Formats: sequence, C-alpha cells, structure tokens
Amino acid sequence: MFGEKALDLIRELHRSRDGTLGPYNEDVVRQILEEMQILYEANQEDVAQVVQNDSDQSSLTAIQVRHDSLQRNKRCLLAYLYNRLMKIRDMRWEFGSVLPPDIRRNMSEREVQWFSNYNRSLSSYMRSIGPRGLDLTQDLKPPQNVFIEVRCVEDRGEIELDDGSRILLKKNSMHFLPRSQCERLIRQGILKQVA
Amino acid sequence: MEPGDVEFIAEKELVKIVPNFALGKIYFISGDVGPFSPGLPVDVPLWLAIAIKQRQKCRVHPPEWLDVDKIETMKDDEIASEFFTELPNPHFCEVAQLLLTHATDNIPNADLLRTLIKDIWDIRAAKLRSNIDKFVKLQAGHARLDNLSQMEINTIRPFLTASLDHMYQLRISQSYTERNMSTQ
Amino acid sequence: MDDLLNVSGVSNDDSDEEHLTAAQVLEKLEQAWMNERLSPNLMECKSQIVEIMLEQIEEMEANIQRAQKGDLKISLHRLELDRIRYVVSSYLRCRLEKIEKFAPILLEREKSKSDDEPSKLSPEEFAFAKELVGNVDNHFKSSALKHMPRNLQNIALHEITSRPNLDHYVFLRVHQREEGVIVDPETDDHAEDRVDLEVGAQHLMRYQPIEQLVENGAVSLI
Amino acid sequence: MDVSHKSSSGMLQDYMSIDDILMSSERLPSVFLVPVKGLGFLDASTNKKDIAVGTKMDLPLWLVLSLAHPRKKFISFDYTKPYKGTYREILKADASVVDLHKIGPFFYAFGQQLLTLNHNESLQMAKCLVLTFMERFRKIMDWSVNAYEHDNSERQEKLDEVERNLFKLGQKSLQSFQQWEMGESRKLSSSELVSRHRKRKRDMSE
Amino acid sequence: MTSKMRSHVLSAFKMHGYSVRSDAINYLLEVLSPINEVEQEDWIDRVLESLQKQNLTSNIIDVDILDLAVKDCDNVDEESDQALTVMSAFDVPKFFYNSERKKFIRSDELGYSPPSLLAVAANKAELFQDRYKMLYQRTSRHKLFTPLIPGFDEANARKFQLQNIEYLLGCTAKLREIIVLGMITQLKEAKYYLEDLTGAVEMDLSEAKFHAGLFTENSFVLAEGWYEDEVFHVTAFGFPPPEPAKTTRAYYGNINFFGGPSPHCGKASSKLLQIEQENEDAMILFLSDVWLDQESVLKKLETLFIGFSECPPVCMVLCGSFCSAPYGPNHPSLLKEGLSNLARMICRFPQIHQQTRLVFVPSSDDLGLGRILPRPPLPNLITEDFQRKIPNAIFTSNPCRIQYCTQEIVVYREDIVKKMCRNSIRCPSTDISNQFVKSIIAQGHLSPLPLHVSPVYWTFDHALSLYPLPDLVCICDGLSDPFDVTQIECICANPGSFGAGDFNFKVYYPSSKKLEESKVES
Repeated sequence: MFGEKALDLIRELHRSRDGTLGPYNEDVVRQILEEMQILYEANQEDVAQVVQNDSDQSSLTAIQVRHDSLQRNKRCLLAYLYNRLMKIRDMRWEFGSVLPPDIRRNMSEREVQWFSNYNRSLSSYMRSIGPRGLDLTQDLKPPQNVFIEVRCVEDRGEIELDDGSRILLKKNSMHFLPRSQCERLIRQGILKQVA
Repeated sequence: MEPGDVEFIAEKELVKIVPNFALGKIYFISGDVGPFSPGLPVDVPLWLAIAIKQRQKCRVHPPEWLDVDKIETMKDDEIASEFFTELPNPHFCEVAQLLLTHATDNIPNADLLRTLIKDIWDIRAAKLRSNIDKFVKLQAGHARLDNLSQMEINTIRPFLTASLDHMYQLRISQSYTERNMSTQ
Repeated sequence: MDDLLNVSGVSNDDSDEEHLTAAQVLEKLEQAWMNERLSPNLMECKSQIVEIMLEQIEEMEANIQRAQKGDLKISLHRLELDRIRYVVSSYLRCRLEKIEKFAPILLEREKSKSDDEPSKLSPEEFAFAKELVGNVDNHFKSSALKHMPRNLQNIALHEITSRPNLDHYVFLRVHQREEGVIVDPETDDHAEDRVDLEVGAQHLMRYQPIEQLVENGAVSLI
Repeated sequence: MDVSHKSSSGMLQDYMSIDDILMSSERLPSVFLVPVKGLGFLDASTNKKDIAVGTKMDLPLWLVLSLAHPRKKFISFDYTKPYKGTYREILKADASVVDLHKIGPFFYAFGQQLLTLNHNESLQMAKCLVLTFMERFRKIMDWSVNAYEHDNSERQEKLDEVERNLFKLGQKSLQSFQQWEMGESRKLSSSELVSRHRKRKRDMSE
Repeated sequence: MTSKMRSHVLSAFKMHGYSVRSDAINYLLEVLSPINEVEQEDWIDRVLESLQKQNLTSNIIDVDILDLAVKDCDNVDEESDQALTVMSAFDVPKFFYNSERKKFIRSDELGYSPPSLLAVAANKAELFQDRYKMLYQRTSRHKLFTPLIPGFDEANARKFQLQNIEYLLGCTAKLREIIVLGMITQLKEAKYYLEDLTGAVEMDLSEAKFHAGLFTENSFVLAEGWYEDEVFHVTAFGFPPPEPAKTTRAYYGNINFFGGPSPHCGKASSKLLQIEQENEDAMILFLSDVWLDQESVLKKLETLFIGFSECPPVCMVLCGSFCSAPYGPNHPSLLKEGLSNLARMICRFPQIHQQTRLVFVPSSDDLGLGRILPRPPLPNLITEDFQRKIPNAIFTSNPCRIQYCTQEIVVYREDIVKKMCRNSIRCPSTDISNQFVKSIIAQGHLSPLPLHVSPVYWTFDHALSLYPLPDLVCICDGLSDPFDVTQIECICANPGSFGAGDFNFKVYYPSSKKLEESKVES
C-alpha cells in the first residue's frame, strides 16, 4: 500500500516518545519524496487522458487513490518534522542554548538552524520584558527561602554571579547562595540543592 | 498546576505571630506589615511568618480551627455527612501542612493533628471519587462542588477534566450520528 | 512607597481613570496568573500590570541596594521580590507555552479581529509568534515542501496545527451573580441545560460558556 | 500547564498528532464498487494489472475515509470485529474486564472516525462507545488516583490509548501530591532531560 | 558606570542561556569600553550571534571562546582579501562516516588526536575501509540502488540490490544477477579477487564486459554476474556511479570538507560569491615542469611575465620538477640558483611581485622526501631567501588545495596517467585521458593505485580524496599530452609540460569557470 515508508517514519518517532531525539532519517524522507514524485507523475498521465475524455471511471478512482496517498505522505512528513521541532524546542528550556554534541549530531543541518533561530527570538523576547528583561527559563518553582544550600557535582572552574561575586565550582564543594543565582546551574545538573 | 503553586498561594493567608524583636512598619509591595514589638501579637502573611520563624524571631499563634477537638468533630461530621462538610479555610490542607512543618513547637499535639487531617483528607477523597462516578454516569453537563478545598481540586483536576473532555467528545459523536441518521 | 499607581492609559473598557495601590495591582496580577494557568485558551494580555510590577521590583531592588540597614528587613524584602518575580515569570512562561502551541491560529485571529476587541498578544509576544511561525514555515519548506510536486507545496499552518479546546472542563468560583448560563445547547434527546451562578459557589463545567465571564472577572478559575 | 491534553478523541483528527496518524493507518475490510486502473499490485492475492469491481481488500482508514465518502462511494466498507454486534454485546455485559488494547489500541478514536461515515449500525456503535467508557471509568479512576505501589504496567495492559493517558495523568498528580506532602515539591532539581541524558552517557561509558 | 554595564552584559548573556567566567566578562568590558552606548548594544548582539555559530560543548563562556567570538565579529570585513587560500595536504580535515547517523563527522570533533606521519598497522586497513565506506554510502544513495518503491512496474524503474560478499560466501546454491561493490585485489598471483568489509571472493573475469575506465588494482568497482561454489563469474565490470558536488552538499549541508579556517564551505558564503563574480578577469595560471636550471625556460618565463605584467593573474601555480635533471651532487645548488634567478626576474615586474600569489608544488623527483604521497614542500633551506624576496610565494605540498572565493581547486603533480594504464587489468587503447578522468572521479581519489606502486602515508590518505568533487582538478602529468575534460561539473585538466614540451600552460577564469589552453610563442 502507499504511504508505508511514511508510516515507518512516524513509528520511529513513536518509539522514542520518552523525549530523546533520534537521528534525522534523511534517507526515508528522500524515499517518501521519491514516492510522491512518482505518484504525481502517474496522476499527471491519467489526468491528461481524462481531459481528452477517452478514459473511464477506473482511471478516475486511480487518480483519487494516488491523490489521497500524496496527501497522506505529505501529512506524515510534516508531522515528523513538526514533532521533532517541538522536542528540539523543549531542549532549549531543558539544556539551555548549548546542546550536548551527541544530541546535536542527531539533528539535521536545518534543525540546528531552526534551533538557533528559536534561541535568538526567545532571547530577544525575554530581553524585551520590563526595564531590564526577564529570564523565563528561571524561577521555575515557587520560591521558599532566599538563600539555599547547594553542593557542586562537577568541576566547572570559577564563574561570576549577577551581583559580581565569584564562586569556584569545585567537585563536592558546598555553597550557601541566593536561590535565583544558582537555579540555572542546578537545572543543568552542575549544582544539587541540599537544604 | 503543581501542589507547590497551591501552597505558594495559600502562603498569602494571614496568621498571628508573637515577635521577640522590635522593628518598625515594613512597606512591602503586597502591603504594609507591622510594626513589630516583642510580646505583642501581630497578623502577617504566612510566608512572612515562616521566614521569621525560621530565624527563631517569633512564636506562631495557630489559627483557632487548628485544634485537636475541633478537628475531631470535623472528622466525625465528615464521616456522618453524605456531602462535603464546609472547611474552616479554603486552603485548609496547605495552611495546616505549612504550620505543622515549620511551627510544630508552637502547636499542641501536632502529630495527632497531622494524622487526623490525613484521615479527613482520605475520607473526603473517597467521597469525591464516588461523586465523580455518579456525575459521569449522569452524563451531566456541569456540577456544583462548593466545599471542595483548593488542594483537593488541584489533585483531581488533570484526571477529571481530561476524562470529562473525552466523555464530552464521545457524546458529541453520538449526537452527530443521531442527527445524521434522522436526516437520511 | 505606597504611592498611588495610575492603571489607566490602557484602553481596557472596564476601568476608566482607576487608581490602584501596588498591592491591588499585585492582586490583579495573581488573579490573571491563576486564570492563565488554568484556561485552555490564551487570555487577554495584561501587559500593563506586568510592566508596573516589574518596575516595582526594579525600584525595590534599587532601594535595597541603597538601604544597607538591618539584614532581616533586607532578606524579607528579597523574599517578597523572589515571590513576585516568580508570579510574573510563571505567568509569562505559561502564556508563552500557549503562544508556541497555538501561534498560527492566534496570529490568524489577531489579523481578522476587529480593532475595538482587545488584542490577546502583547506587541513583544506578537513579534515572537510571528518569528516562530516564520521559522517553522521555512523549516517545512526547505526540508520537505520544496521537494514535493508543485500543487502540494503550499500549506496553511493555522489549519494543520492544534487549536485551543474551548470545550475543556474547568473549575471556577463565582464572584458576581450570573443567571441562566447555557451549559449544554439543546439537543433532541435532552433539553437545554442552564445554570445560575451564585456568588461564592464553585462549579465544574466547560470553559466555552463562561469564557467572557472569566475575562471580565465575574468568575475566576480555581 | 493545564491546557486540555489534546488526545485524539474528537471527530476531527489532529493533523500533527502521532497517535491520529497511527490510528488512521489501521485497516478496514472494504469492497471496490468501481474498477481501478493500474493499481492491481495493491491486491496481493492476484497479479492482475487492474482492480476489478467487487474485489475485497483491507484498506487503511485514511483511504477508506476518502473512498467511502457518500459523494464518491468508490468502495463499501464494514466495521471491524470490536465494533460489530457480537462484541458490542460483550461490552454491554461488562465493559470493565475487556482488554481494549489488544483489540485495537485506539478503540475510541478509531470508532469515532468510523462514525463520520454512515453505516447501518453507526448509532448502536456510537451509543456503545459512550456506555463502554462510562462503565470502565470507575476502575480507571480508582487505579490511577489512589493505589500507587502496584506495578503500573500490569494495570495499564487492558486500557486503550486514551484510557492509558488518563491513567498516567492520575498517577502524575498523585506522585506530585505525595512529593508535596514530604515537602519536596518546591526544591530545585536538575532538568528531566539533563539527568536522563547524563545517565545514558554514564551507562555508555561503563 | 561599568557595574551597570557589567550587570547589563551579564543579563544579556544569561538570557541567551550562557554563564560567564569573571575573566571573560572583564575582557569583554575592556573591548566594549571605548565604544559608545548605542554601538555597544549592537556589539553585544553580534558577539552573542557568533557565539551561537561556534559549536560549543558547555554553556560556561571563558576568555578564549569569547576572544574567538570577538575576532569573528571583527574580521567580518577582512574576509575579502582572503579570497585566495592555499592549503597544504597535511592540514586537510579528516572525516569519519557514521553509518548509523548517515553523517560525516570531523575527527577532532570525535576527540581523535591529529593524524601522525608514522602510523600503526591498523591505519593501513582503515585506509581502504574509509575509501570503501565513502563509496558505499554514495552508491547506495544513487537512484539505481535506492530501495524499490512498491506499486511501480519494476521494469522501467531499473533498480538493483547491492549485496556484500559475506552473503555470497554464505550461499551454497547458485546465485544469479548479483551486484557487489568491492575492491580489486590480487590475493594470489595473477588471480583477481573482489574484497569488501565482510570478505573476499575469487573472480572469473573471462567473459566480463569492461565498461570505460582504468581498472587498476586496489580500485573499487561494481561487479555484476553470477556466483557458484566460491567463484564469482563477472559478466559486467564498471565503476560506482559518481555524484556531482551539488548533490553531496544537498545531503550533508555546508560542512567544510575542503579545508581552511571557516566551519562552513566556501559555496555557502554569499560574500565570496559576490567577490568572485565582481572580477571576471581574475585568472589562475597552471605551469608544470618549470625547469629553473634551463636558460630557455627562464627566458620563456620572462616573456610570460611581460605578457601579464599589466594585468597580473591572481595566482600562478608552478609545479615541479624545478630542475631538468633532478639528481646529481649539484642538484640543490642548481635549484637554489634557479630560484634566485627567478626571484630577481619577478622583482623586475612590480605589479606581479605585489599582486600575484606564487604557489610552488614540488614533484616527487624534486629535492626532499619525494616518494611517498602527500609530498612535503621543498625544504626551507632552499626556499627561505626566495621567500624573503617574494613575500607572496607559497611553498606547499603535493597534492595541494587552493580555494579561490567559492571555487575549490586541487593541484596534483604526478605522471600518473601512464602509471595507471600500466597497472590496470585491461588497458584501453583509445581516448586514455577521458577514461583516466572517469576513473579518478568515480573513485573520488587522486591515485587509486596499489600502495607498492604509489605509496601513501596511511593516515593522510584523506588528503588525496576528491569527495565532494572540487570545481577544478589540475593533474600535472609531464609524460602524457595536455587534456581538458569536464565530467559532472568537475573540470579535470593537464597543462602538459612547460619545460619539456613547447612551453604550454593553462589559464583558468574562476568567475566564468573557463579553462584556456595557451602557449608562450618562441
């Protein structure tokens, strides 16, 4: 039946539902486009015959079947692209703007481009909020107390906080920091909240 | 909406504390608070009370409904009544939980209270489930549930609203088919 | 600090020259935040209130910087700022998620809405939505559509992406009395179902019949 | 964010939804009322070049929805087993014990799509869908909203995709409520994807 | 003021999801301080923009990442004079093909150390495996080999199914109509085998019909035929179908396979394209066998310089060997003397001296380690004073790569055509140059010869690769007559010998992609 390759593509996406992004399947996408091209050409021939009205009902149905298959293939392709984009969008909020290399390798060149465009428009939107901008990827949970105790999980050297103070991220070092300052590092798994 | 958010909103409820320090009025964005003088009770939002309590600078005066006898009678009423009894505060569960965790030393027999409140929660939860089942079977379009607390609504909301949405779609398919059959 | 804030200027019809204290503006923001988080549809944008709140935070942070007095007062102020910033951030983030999910249809409605209807998107949100839809459209074109046969190459994004489900069931609390709200339109096997909303009551029903009531504050979602 | 979880339960398919695409690929027994030129290969049983009138074939739903449309009537179709008389009786008897996942993971969604085409048993089938969900609702709710220790997969086995999703929603609220009771709900934690990605990396390097 | 600026910059970086090291912030503030307020905003955006272009591994920004980004913003206008870059074979990036992800990934991205000249034994096997993988992915994507599309009469859509040798060896029954991609090897004396990653099978070429092309040992072929008890009876013998550069780039995007600083290939840069189109009369000259020790050659060079003195070419590629008799004790001094004569002569033409880049590509007979490819440049000892006098001179390896704007040019000095004919199974007699060009394009490699005939440093085999196909391949072969063949938009030319022949050379006009044959009149 037509549209089998397209279904494989969607099944592949269905299998990796738990948020991971599989490799971009360029080959199957091309095979689907190839099938669509051949379906389209076959329809052009039949339509030409119908125009000279020397054909009958049987080619009309054939045209209808091929037309429905074309629409089906198109829907599967767009759904495949769209659902991957939504996963890539979530990664901006989960990983931040720098994706781990093995994930980036699973993305097609255009998906990488889409990600950097999304990142740009998100950052410019966030910088346009209020007098000094507001980082929406922060303050994800209702605050309880201003300062929290955190333990450093990885060596990441010294970084600077908003108020200019500097902290040295050495493995297993403990810090008592304002919550708003270290939320990003906790989300990226560099720090872990203790109390 | 996460339970943390419900608790966050509940922290705006006012509670009476007895400070052990002196400080003038504090002009918060959400309104003025104080002045504070040692030994004189003053009403503050719960989030402020907890913050001051954590710095051992006050004693919390529990609300009058947070008392063993009152809670026990509430439990009995809950068992007796077929409907949901009225709760002393829409954020009953969250305020109790916050006070029992952050100001346990200021609340007499806190543990007993904790189990009693948990029992009330379970009784009401069972009652809620049977009401919902009746409601779904009635295929009714709407329901009134006045005495449900915010936390109870929050816990059942995702499951219940998604089920009712699905039921509604099935009902639409049925009426569409009925209209279709009659026009044929 | 407790100066009066003038909330006018925004052409929302219900409040003409209304002077609100900072606390009242915060109250309105929290109400808008709750409604936004629980409504299936994007609500009218309250960018005026958000601007005011962010300016308040800015001012307060400047004050704290200057007034290095007792640390208890300072940390309590900081805690309140964290709380308010959380509400603003969660409110805008929740709106952003809906805008990203329904961007094509929202843009379509913005285009076709009449001028007196208040816009659902703030100018910044509108720009973000336009860029997003443009990027998705380009991605579809360059990755698939341009390789397809000619008559299949165009798509109307707002027809194929998801729309808000206005029949979603919601919980609500009544603030102003409202009679005869049609819950279920009349069908051949059951009569029209109407309900009266009394002040203080809590109801569970579909969102569509009460959407306007939520917008103008007669009821709020819980 | 509590916007309704748009699962495929409406009459209108969600163009981009993976579930709707998978659901609409399931087959329906159909009979060609008109000949079809050149597509003989679709019918595995013969090697003729065209499809003759009266040929019986299992066609995917997405094709049936177009060909069986009242204005075209290129094919006639029949319900699959779960939607026919005998099975409807079983469901009427005791719907809550039936394994809906085995007879078609998208039981409700597929049924609703069938209702967009007229068929002599469509009204009984529509009613059957409503009653089946009403019957099974109580058990799904009880399973999902209270007991948590039991192994979840054994419970979810008999549920169709929509029901499984409802079950997960119930479980999730229960878990976050219990986490809240322990006072953990407002602690900052590393993001879901980051921790899963780290774990996978550690497994690979071992 | 700076603390306000500091927090402003910090928050801008935070919105983009970056945390910044304190020394990096100080560095940026220094860079920004001299600029006025408005421009600072635009500068911050540009730096953030170029940060996104670098593929970072962590979102903590330190000084050198920031330095790179600032430089990237700085030299956005300098790029114009870098229209021409010459790359030695030893700097060509090495790519590994990941078959699961169907992607070429740079070796340094995978964390491999740069290739070393003295390789381990495994590298020799990898050399052939990498060539095979490159050709296999290219062939399996070709229209003839993509999987069948159901529903179309197979007859017209002629499709084949590639099999591997393991599949053959596994079958006891007779197999008809088999197609295998494999490498020709002589595992036993005068017996040809076909080998791929999974095994080797003996071939019976008695009835094989040979398509056009030089089938040298160790080159890769598509063999079609039938198989029975461990012998593969070949009926048709041909090369894997080549692929135009456009199609390769459509698949793998704008990765820079060719080499050079920028992560993206020249084709993607609209600026370079514009520069290329703007100067139509830019030209590149190719001369081979420039015998500097011969008086007549120097005189001819002089007439050449006179001819081009008014409009100097962008670049002149002078290939070896630079001595008519490249041996004997006085060879180094002869070469040095030749070079100094040439330097003196060039100084007499100021325009050429300033504007023309002179690229010296040595032959394997020239001074220095010649025998193994890629051949290093002429030793500094010989070339240093020439370099001092002519700053625009570049002494590079053989083969070498030249990128002019968006054009990719490969220069290779080797008398290879005759060598390939000697080493091929069936040596065709007619139009040798066409068949030669077809072979190197199909193999995607400059010298598909056995290693004992033309030795290659195992870990630098990728420097000889022609994949994706460049725009121009200039094979300087002194022993065969000049040719100019274009196949699937890739021009292959042999300028013939300047010294030995009658002083002919080739002129290439990149903007119009035209190649002209010309001669210095005696």
